[in-house]
Order: sequence, then structure tokens, then C-alpha cells
Amino acid sequence: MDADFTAEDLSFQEDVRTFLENEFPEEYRSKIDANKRLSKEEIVNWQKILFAKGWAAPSWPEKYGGTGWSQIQKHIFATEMGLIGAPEPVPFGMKMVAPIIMAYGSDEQKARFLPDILESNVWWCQGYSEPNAGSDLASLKTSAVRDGDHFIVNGAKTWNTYGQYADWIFCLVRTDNTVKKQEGISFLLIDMNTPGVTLRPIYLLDGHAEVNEVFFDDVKVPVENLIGEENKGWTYAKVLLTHERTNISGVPRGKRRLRALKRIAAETDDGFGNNMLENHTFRNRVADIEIELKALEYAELRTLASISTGKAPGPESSILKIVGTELAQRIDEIFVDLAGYLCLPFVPEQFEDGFQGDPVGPGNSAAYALTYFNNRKASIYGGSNEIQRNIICKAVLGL
Amino acid sequence: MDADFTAEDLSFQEDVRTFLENEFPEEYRSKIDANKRLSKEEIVNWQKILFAKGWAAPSWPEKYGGTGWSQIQKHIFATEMGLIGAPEPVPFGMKMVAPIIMAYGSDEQKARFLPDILESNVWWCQGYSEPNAGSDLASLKTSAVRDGDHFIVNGAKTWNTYGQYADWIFCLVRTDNTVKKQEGISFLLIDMNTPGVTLRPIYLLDGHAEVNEVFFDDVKVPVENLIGEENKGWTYAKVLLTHERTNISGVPRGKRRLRALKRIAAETDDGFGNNMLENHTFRNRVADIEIELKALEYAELRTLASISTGKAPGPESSILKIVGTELAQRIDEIFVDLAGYLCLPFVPEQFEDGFQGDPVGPGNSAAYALTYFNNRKASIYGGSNEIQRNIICKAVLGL
Amino acid sequence: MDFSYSEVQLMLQDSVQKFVQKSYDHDTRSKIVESEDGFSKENWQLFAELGWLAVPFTEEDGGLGGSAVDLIVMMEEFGKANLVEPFTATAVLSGGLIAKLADGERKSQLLEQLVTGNLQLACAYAEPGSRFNLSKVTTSAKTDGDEVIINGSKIAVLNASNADQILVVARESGAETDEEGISIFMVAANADGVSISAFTNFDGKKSSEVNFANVKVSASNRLGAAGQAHAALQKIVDRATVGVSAEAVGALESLLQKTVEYSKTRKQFGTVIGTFQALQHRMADMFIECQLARSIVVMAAMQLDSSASELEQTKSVSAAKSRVGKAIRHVSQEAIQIHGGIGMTDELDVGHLFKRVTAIDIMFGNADYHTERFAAL
Amino acid sequence: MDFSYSEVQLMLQDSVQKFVQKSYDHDTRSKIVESEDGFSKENWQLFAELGWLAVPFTEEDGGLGGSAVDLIVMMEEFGKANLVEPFTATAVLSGGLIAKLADGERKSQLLEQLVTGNLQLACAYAEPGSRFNLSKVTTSAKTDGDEVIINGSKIAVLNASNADQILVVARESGAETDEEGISIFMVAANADGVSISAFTNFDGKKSSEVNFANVKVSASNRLGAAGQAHAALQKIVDRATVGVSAEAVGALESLLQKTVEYSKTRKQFGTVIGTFQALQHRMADMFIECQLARSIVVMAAMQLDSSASELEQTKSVSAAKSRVGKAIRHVSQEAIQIHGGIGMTDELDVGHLFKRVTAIDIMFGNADYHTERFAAL
Repeated sequence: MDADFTAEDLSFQEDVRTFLENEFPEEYRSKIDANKRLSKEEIVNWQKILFAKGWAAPSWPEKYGGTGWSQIQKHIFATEMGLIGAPEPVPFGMKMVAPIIMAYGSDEQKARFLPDILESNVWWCQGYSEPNAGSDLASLKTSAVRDGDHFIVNGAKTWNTYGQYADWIFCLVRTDNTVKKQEGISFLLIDMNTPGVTLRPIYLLDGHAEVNEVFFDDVKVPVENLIGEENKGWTYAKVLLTHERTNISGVPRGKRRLRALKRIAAETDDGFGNNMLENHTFRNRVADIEIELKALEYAELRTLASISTGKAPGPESSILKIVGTELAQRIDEIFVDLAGYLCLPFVPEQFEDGFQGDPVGPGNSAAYALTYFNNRKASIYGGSNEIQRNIICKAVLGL
Repeated sequence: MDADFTAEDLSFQEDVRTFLENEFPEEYRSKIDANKRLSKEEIVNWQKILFAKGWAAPSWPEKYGGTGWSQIQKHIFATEMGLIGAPEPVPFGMKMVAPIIMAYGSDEQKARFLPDILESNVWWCQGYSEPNAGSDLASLKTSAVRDGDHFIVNGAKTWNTYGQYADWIFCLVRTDNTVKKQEGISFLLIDMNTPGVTLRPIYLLDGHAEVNEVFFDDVKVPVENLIGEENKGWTYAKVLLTHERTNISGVPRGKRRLRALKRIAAETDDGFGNNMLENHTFRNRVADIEIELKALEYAELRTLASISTGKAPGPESSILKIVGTELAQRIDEIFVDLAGYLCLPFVPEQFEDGFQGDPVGPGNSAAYALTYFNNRKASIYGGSNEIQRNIICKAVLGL
Repeated sequence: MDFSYSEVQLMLQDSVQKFVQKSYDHDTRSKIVESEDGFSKENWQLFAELGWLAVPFTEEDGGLGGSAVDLIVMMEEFGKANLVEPFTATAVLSGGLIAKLADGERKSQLLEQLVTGNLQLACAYAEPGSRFNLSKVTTSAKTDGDEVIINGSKIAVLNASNADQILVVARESGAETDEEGISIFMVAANADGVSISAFTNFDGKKSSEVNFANVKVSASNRLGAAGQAHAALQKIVDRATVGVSAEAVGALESLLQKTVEYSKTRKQFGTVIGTFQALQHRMADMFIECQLARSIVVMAAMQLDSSASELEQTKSVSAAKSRVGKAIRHVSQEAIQIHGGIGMTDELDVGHLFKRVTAIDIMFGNADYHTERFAAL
Repeated sequence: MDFSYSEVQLMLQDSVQKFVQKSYDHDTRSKIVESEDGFSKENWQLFAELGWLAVPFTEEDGGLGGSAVDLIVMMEEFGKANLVEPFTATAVLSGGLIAKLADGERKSQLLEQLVTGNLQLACAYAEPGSRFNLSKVTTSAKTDGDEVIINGSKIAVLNASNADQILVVARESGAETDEEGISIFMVAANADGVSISAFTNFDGKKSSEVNFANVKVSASNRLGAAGQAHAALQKIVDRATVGVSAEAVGALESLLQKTVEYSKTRKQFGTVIGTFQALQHRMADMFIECQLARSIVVMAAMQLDSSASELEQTKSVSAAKSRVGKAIRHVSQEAIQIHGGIGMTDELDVGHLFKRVTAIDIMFGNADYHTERFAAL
């Protein structure tokens, strides 16, 4: 074992840092630091900068435009990105549909879809969840009925993150009602501009509509948009679901946020003549979180190391999802506690692109409550933390 | 609502205090303060002092020798007893078998057993649990077969607290194997001196054998020792099990222990020139416990108040068991944390009656670890806290 | 020692329950929150008629009660329905200060206006750098002949945008955190130099940042003796703290009840989720938290009404707020988690209760603050 | 960055696992604990032959390894079996100090005796009033010509009753908590004026209170320069802290495994308790705790072996001990609770693992202490 980076890794780290310092636009960085959302255009622009550098898709195989990096290099890249606050690509194209197209799509489908994902020309959203299905994904009801060269799709999907910006949606649809629920599902790609597709925004507790319901009303989808075989969609989707449990721990983001927290605490009056970082209770709570983050960081590194030796990311990585999200939520809480009265004002639009008015509440404090509310989702989505615990019980403990 | 005691209650409180100050033997008090166990003789002696005053059995109806006190008076008495550390009577006679004899016993049984319990002439132990039965009491196997004027009892009971001191044991025994498990159980009183009764001490983590296994090998028990009807024992026992969930919160004992904790903390060097009560982390942990104790105290008072208005102690009182035991365990922990190295020595005999050697470890610190170990039982016995949560789910939340 | 409700308290409880059931469902509330004023004047008038606005005041002061227990009985019910009307700002805080500090005709006039629903008030105590310390006051009040000139900035001023008068906590003398030297002045909300920047808090309450730039008021607008207002302010804030804690208890009970109900109907994998034991035990823990929170609020209210020492009373208040803060985090987060995605949406009342209790956790000092205050006393 | 074990490490792990499986079941351990010495000399000799005693030392010092990772690989396995032999006292702590402070022939002689199993040592650092602060030393060492006279009392001296030599931390100059002025002396356990009051700790380890009354030793018994021993002591204690943390990780994994196994056979109400979802999720949480504890210990060991700064290394050690302390409380208490009554008995190994990790939680500073140390650095 060796905690030190090799000379090559150190030089790679230096390259990444230099690149990010020079190329990640300063104004994006200020927005991120001010808890403002980047617009779609800004995210796309940043993604194109990465693409120009050849770093758009570290998780992809080289032949599709990946970087060919080692696990450690990928880790270094993700860490540096997270520390500076540079956004990862929206995952629905790059990390969710692309691996499935690569694994199960036809050559035509690969040629048609992958380059546009890599270049961020086309945005995707996910069509897995349905109203009332929750964690029980396979109970989905959206139907696709074959009609000549097309499927006719009817039904509704929900929790479509950034559906309002998406050009395409990948969907699990029911193509056979007569078999048991997992066996009648197909994997379909649908152009959001097809007639019959409509969107309803869902406003969440933070006042923002980052998710949507998507309705399909006799939507005609060409059969060439079917991935792999009909009725095999669940098999493909499942692979994706157990995939990519790494990089979900959010350690770099956590570090960046803790750094910000400490800076702000040092500037926050405790009302008794000291600053909040000098307050014992607060300081020790921060320490507890820092320590937890260290434990999580090494839990993730150990998982990465085990992947590099050829092992598949096991169900142990459910830990990263559970601990990563619950720790992020603890950070959300301590920001709220630090802000006190200052985070009460609810003016979500001031953190959106194009807001012209005067900011309400000093600094960015009002964003902390919004983040606290919004991020309660983290323990719910992506397989709720209850489901993750079930996975650990079954697959690891044999219960 | 009114937090203040009435003049009568205040004067009653004064009476109780005066009595305890004068009559609770000083040497017992020192032993309790030094975390030493009182001997059986000392407990009996104290119980006889209470009997002489007419205060032996506040929970009993007056006609059997109870005090006729109001709920508030009982509360005041229990509080003052707990604050000074005076032991409650061993519960197996006074609080467990006596109410069942009163409710279901014959007049002969009442006359034969109750006075000796009241006067602490006869000590009882419980024969409910069996090896392997755990919380599933009704699955008991100890059998009693009618043979003329006797039952012949065979089997084993376990977790018999203070069985080594007991004269009698009350047992649930199986008298019918042909019906469903709850319906073939009878309630039998057995003289521990009957041939065929043997005891095996069970040493626990604190090095003390406060519990035992009791074996019955063709033990002849006269039929007049049967309580109520044959095969109705489960009904009687169940009443007892849901009964007496009050006074289990241990608030007065908790207050006494916290007082001791703060005193000791003020005398404990933190290694940096301050005492431990000046240590912020420690002080705030103590505060958290004090606050929890206040919440528990009022939860108990509210339950008592609802009993005085005629309501039966509902399943809500499972809260008192759960919170009371878990809070006591937190106090155990903080004592261990305060003691540090000083609680490592394992010389349990120094806290027993009759120990003659030099004490090991400064003060009583070595007792804190023993208490921590021993008191892990609190969340297991008396219906484990898991069972209590099941009760809340079923009876309160309707789940 | 007595835990029973008085007849008046039972009536109050019943009266709020009936109103809420009839006229305060989630949709109605949402419309009120979105309205210009952010509360319903009609409701307010009704509250006055029902006597609710008189509850914080003694009969001597023309009120109906005045005990802390009266207050919590009512506010627990307010909490269950997530009532948004500015009861705490106008009646408990500002009204409480008037009852405590004002006298003579001014007092009875103001309180009469208040209890009849004809006066809206706000209390400006917090400042950008004061955090939760009531004696950290940098807003200044300089005497100039018969007038006083006020300068400074206040934050988190509930109900300022609807208030006729604002009670401003200002310093006449002493150092930044001295208890001595603090006074309270009544300032007309439309007075020259008063600028109010209004918005809605995340719990739906109207709040403002208020700036005072050379605001001139008559010295007679001072409530009580010069520089002597701190004790009264602390006492009234303590009382309001117990009030909002009771409100939180009601809201948490509501969250528990809605969660249990949801778990009995929501199916996953063909099974009602309320049958999953892991969730059952967590709901049992939510119930325990609710009961402990309620118990400690009852404790604090009873102590405020008792002959206990000032010290004991203050400790009780901090104990309650600290413990309720923990219950808030625990119960409200579990309620969202067990609801799943649907609990995150703006459409469901659950999320709004979650936001309200989060705001209460902050109001008058969060759990950490009150634990330290308790420990230090 | 590399997370793989070296060949030597894999061999070590295998070697301990084989020994434990063959020769260290619970009954054997109980007999060893109850024996006069409280450990098995036979085992100790075997450990020497297997090279285990050489693991804490570099090849230069005649050892087999010397890295912190070597240490944790082995100690995790020790922890799983709850090994009672005085490895930490003799090899890690005392041996570590000798390797760090002694030199020349004395060093090589002592270490050779140690790694061949012919030397038992104890390190007396803690005092009744020192709590966990290593620089709080009141035991005094006064130079008198060529001799040094030692006076003072030490507590929690592991292995003193079996030790040939005791390493005593004593103050030659400076104030009570100064880092300057602290020296370490080797004192024969049977020297005049040394009185050892021995007993067994609750985890089965032999421990003593040791009193030094005018104990005379030659000045050459001082290890290293006069008054300069603190840094070495801190470093070696930090290393030992990581060692026992790894031991705790092993013990916790053992507790988890035994609990899961028990839950698969134990029936209640006709059902195996491992099927109760509430218990399942709690065991999942135990698993998570074990993994986090293991991860942070790996982190600390890797940092100690890395080019990280002293500050970073110290912070890593405190982070690990603090986090492991939390895992200890959580996992060990749950293991007892899920076992129920049977877990409380002296007969089962579960209870003894519980007691061992409780002792480790205290050793070298508990979770609160190390959180504060981490926060203050």
C-alpha cells in the first residue's frame, strides 16, 4: 500500500489543475461559489471545452472517445473537477444511456447517438420511473405496441430531471403484458419532439422545477429506436442500475463545501464577539464531518482499487451511495445551522440564471436552505437508501 | 396544568425526605454512592424499616397493606427514594407475583403469601423465561403433569435474577400440549427448597452472577400452589406484562447519577489544567442528557396523570421503557468516557459485600465499566426494546 | 401538580380544531401564502372574534388567559394546520412586549386594538451580526431633546410588511453586547427613514429586512424605562420560544400522522410499505420523538407558569427548544424519506410542514445554541 | 497510490489466520486469560518464530517490516481472535520507543532479545491526573551525579507484571504539561523502589499501577537525549493508536459476522430473527460502520507510511481513532442487543470482543478526545 502518488500521477494531477485553472471559465466558477445554477448553455459550453481537450468522457472506452485513463487518473480528474466546482456532464446521456448503447445497441445506433452525446450536441433525460412506481421500477405501465415499423407509446414517466432541456429520452416500456413483470419490458429511445410527448414541470420544495412528468399520448417511435431485443429491456437496465455506484460518494464536492463552510464560519459572528469557527460545538461538528469524509474517501479509493484489479464494483459500493448521500445531507444541515436567520428568505429565483433584482439576504445564505430541502432527494433517488440497505443485506450479509 | 405541588403534597414530600434522611442507614447510602451492592440482609432490613413505617408497598391496594397514596404521592415517594439511592424492593415478589395473587389467587393463597411478601420475609424470583425462548415467552416447554394432588414439573427456566437468594419461584408451565401454545399454560408457585430444584449461576459480562438457570427434575408441586384455573396462566401473565410500565423510566436514579457525574467531572483533571466539567464537549454532552431526562420525566408525569384520571397505562408507556433504558445506557457510557483509563481494572469483587482487600483503581471508577456492561441488559429484558417498538407500531400507530 | 387542561383551554383547543377542519385545508393555505399580504385578513378578524388574539394576555390586560399553557394549547393546533397568520409576531412577541413594558392608557389602547384584530405589529430584534444573542444590539438610539434618532439594520423581522407599528430594539448606551442600555421603541412602519425590504420566508411567512436611517420618534415612543428593556425582551422571547416549540410539536404530530397514513396505502413490490418492519420501527421512533418533544414543551410552559426561579424557567425554555430542535430534524426528515419523491413536491402539505418546522428550528436560536445556553446557566 | 498488500503482508495475514484457526479458540483464550501470567509464553515463543515480533521493526533494526500498514494487517487479525498476548505493550510501544530512541549496541541487543521472544517490556506513560495528554507528566527524574532518581505513580501500565524492564516516562525539567523536559528511562521491573500492583483489565489484559519511590537508575538508562523524548513518545503512541484501531476493526468484523450468523439460526415466534427487516437494516448499518472504520484505519496507516507532513499524519491518526471509537460503540452494542441475553453471558466470545473493543476505545484517548485533537490541529 502506498498513499503517495507516483511521479506520473503527480504530473497528471498538475496537468489537470493547470487545465482547469485556465479553461474553466472564471464566471462559471463565481456562479458555482455563489450557489447559482449554471444555465444549459454554460454546461454545454464547458462540456465542449472538455471535448476539445479530449477529456469529455473519462468513463468511456477509448474507441468511443474515452480517455484511456487508469482508475487513479480518473479519480484525480474527478477530484480536481469537484474541488474547483466544475460540473460533471449531465449524467443521463454520458453515464446512463451511452453505456447501454455501447453494450447492446446496433452499430447504426452507436454511430447515430454516441458522437452527439460526447460533444454535448444532444441532451438526454431518463424515462425509468413512473408515477406510483417508486423504487419498484419493474412495475412500470407505459406501453409500447408494435404497429408496422413503429411502436405506439402511451403512458407517463416521472422524476425526469432536466426533461425541459432534453432532446431525447430513453425509456423502459412494457411490450408484453402476458409474462411476469420483468420479462415484458423493452428499452426504447424517443425523440422528445415527437408529436404526443408533453411535459409537466414538478415544483419541489426548493421552488425549482428540476424534475418533470412526461406524458406519452400515441407517440409513434420507429422500431430502429429499440435497443437490443424486444422484452429484454429489464436485463439491460439492471446492469446500469448496479453500475456506476462509484463517483457517487461526492467526496470532492464535500471537501469543497467544507472549505467554504469553514471560510464562512470564520466570517460569521457568533453574537458574543467570536466567530463561529471559534465556537467549540460548531468546530467539533465540522471536525466530525471532516473525519467522516476521510473515511468515505478511503472507502471509495478501496473500491476503485478493487475495480482496477479487475473486480466488478460489488454491492459493497452501496455503502458509497448511502454514506455519500447522508454525509452530504449532514453538510446541508450544518450550513443551515451556520446561517441561522440568514437562510430563511425564500427567493429561489435569485440563484437562477438571468436574475436581475437585488439579492435578498446577505451573501448566499438563503441558498443553504434551498440546498437542504432539495438534497433530501439524495437519499431517495438512485435506489433509495432503504433499497441500498436491502442490497447489502441480501448480497453481502446473506440475510 | 400546574407544575407546583399543592401544600399537602409539599408537606408529604417533606415527610418523606425527613424519614429517608433519618431512617435510610448512612452506611447503605455510602455503599450505594460507592457503587457497591447491598447484601440481601441489608435490602431486607431496609424493607422492614419501610414496613414498620407502613410504606412497604405503595403500589398495593390499602386492604393488603398498601399506602393509599395518590399518584402524585407515589411519584414523590419514588422520586425521593431514587434521589437518595434507597433501593426499591426486589420486584419479583412485591410487583410481579403479588398483583397476580391479588387478582387471581384464592383467599387461602392471599393469606399465605401476601403478608410475607409485604414484610420481606419470603423472597421470590421469576420463572417466565426459558433457554432459547427469548422474547417469545409463550413458546415455553417446562411441563407440569397432574399426578393426584400434585403437579410433576420438569424443565428449565433461565435469567432468574437473584434466584440464589429466593425462597419461592413463580412459574409459567405447560399443562396442555394439545392446544395452541398460549392456551396450555398454567401459573404455578414453587418452593425453591422442593427436591429436584437446582440452580446454575450464569456469569455475566460484569463478572457477577446475578442471574441463574433453574432446573426442575420431577419436582412435586402441590395443586394448591396453582394460581387460578389450569391452562389460564398466559392470560394472567399477560396482564402483568403490560402492567407496571411506569416507574421504569428511572428518572430519579438518572438524576442522582447525573449529580454524581457532575461532581466527579469537576474533580477530574482533563490533562490540560482544567477539570472535565469545564470541557465544552463533555459539558454539552451532560447537558444533552439532562435535557433528555427532563423530557422523560414529563413524559412519565403525563402518563401518571392520565392513569390518575382512570385511564389504564396504555401502550404509550412502552416509550418509558425504551427511552428510560436507552438514556440510562447513555449515562453508563458517559461515566466510562469520564473515567478513561481509570475504569479498565476488572476487579468486580471489590464492589461486593465483604470485600476486604485494597480497592483497585482510584475511587469507584472501576465500577463504571461494570455498570456499562451489566446495563446492556436493560434494553433486552422486560420485553426487549424491539418488542416495545412492535407494541407501539401495533397498538398506537395501527401498523 | 396538575396536568389537566382548564375549561378555557379545552374550549380554545376545540375552537381551533373546528376552524382548521372547516377553513384551513392545504389548498386554502397555499392561496393565502401566495396572496399579496401573505395572510388572510378575514381569518385574522375571525381569530379576534373567537378570542384567540386575547389568549396571550391576562384578564387584567383585557385578555383571556395569559398563561404559557394557554399559549401552547392553541399553538400546537396552529402547528398541526401550519397556520401562516402572524400570531407570533403581532400577539405573542409585540403584544407581549407592550403588555410588559407599556402602561396606562397607551397600553390598554394598543392591546384593545390588537385583540380586536385592528393592529398589526412587528418586532425588530435580530441584526445581521447578532446571531441569536438578544443583547447584541448595534442599532443605535440617540436622544435629541424630546426626540430619539434611530439608526441601524434589522433582519428577520416577521410581519414588518403588514405592520402598522414596528417595535425596534435599539441601544441607548453601553457596549455592543451589554444587557444594560437596550430600549424598545414603537416606530410607525411608514415613518420617514424606515425602509422595508419584504419577501416570503421558506415557511410561507412574510418577513423583511428593515433599515432605519435617522428615524425620528418622540421619546414617549420608548416602551418602559430607558436602557432597561433587555429583561422584558428576554422574557417575552422565551415565552414566544415555548410558543413556537408547541407549534412545532403540532406540526411534527401532523407529519407523523400523515406518514403513518401514507405508509398504510402506498404499495411497493406488491406490499403496503407500512408492513416493512424497518419502516415500522422508524415510525415508532418518530412517535417517541413526538411524545418527548411534547412532554418537554409542556414542562417548559408549566415552569413558566409556576413559582420556579427565573434561572429554572430560562433553563426550561432552552431545554425545550433544544430538544424540540432535535425532534424537528429527526421527525421531519423521516417523514420526507418515508414519503419518498412525492414528499419532495411542492404540491403536498408534508413538504410545507417540513419547511415550517425547519424555520422554527432556527427561530429564537437553534438546538446547538440552546444546548449551550442550557449548559452555561 | 496503491492499495494492494505486499507479499510479506499477505504471508503475515495468512500466518496469523492459520495460527488463530488452529490454536486460539474461545476456550483456549479463556484459559490463557485465567492463567497466572495472563498470556501464553508458548504462544509468545511461537510468535517470535513466526517473525511476528519483528514486524514493527525495519530491516535495518533487525526487523521484518516496520511500516504502519504491516502493523495493521497483522493486528486486524489479532483483533478478530481477540488475542490477549502483550504485543502492543512489548513490541509496538516499548519496542518502538527503543528503536526510536536507543542506539548502538544497546539498541540492537534489546531488539534482538525482543524479536526472539526473550524480553517482556512495559511502557509507563499514563498518570492518575494525565488523562490522555502525553505531555502531562508529574513523575520526576532528578539527576544525582551519574544516577537518576525517579519518583511518581503510573497507571494503566500494560504488561508491567510480566515485564523484565519498564520504560518510564518522567519529567526532568519544565512545567507539568510542557513537552520539553520529558525523558524515558529503562527501569528493571524488580529494581528497588518499584512496586507493581497488578490486576486484570476487563478485556483480559494484564495491567498494573506502578509506583516509583526513589528509584535509582544509571543516567545511561535514559533513552535518547535528556528532556527530548516527547516527540518520539507521541509518534510511537500514534503508531500504537493506529495498531489498536486496526485490532478494533478486526474485532468489530468478528462481532458483525457472529451476529449475522446468530441471526440466521436464532428463532423467535417461529421465525429466524435474521428475516426481521428492522434487524436486517441494523446489521447493514453495522456493516457500513465496519467498512468505514476499516477505511479510515487504512487511511491513517498509509499516511504514516507516506510523505505526508507531521501535521497531516497526526490528524490522520486522531481522525481514525475518533471514527473507530464511534464504530466501536455502535457495532459492539448492536451485536449484544441482537444476540439478546445470551450475548450478555461470560460464556460467549461475543461479550469478550465487546469488552475488548470497549477497552480499545479508551486506550490512547477516546473518541471525544481525538475529535477535539483533530479539530484543534
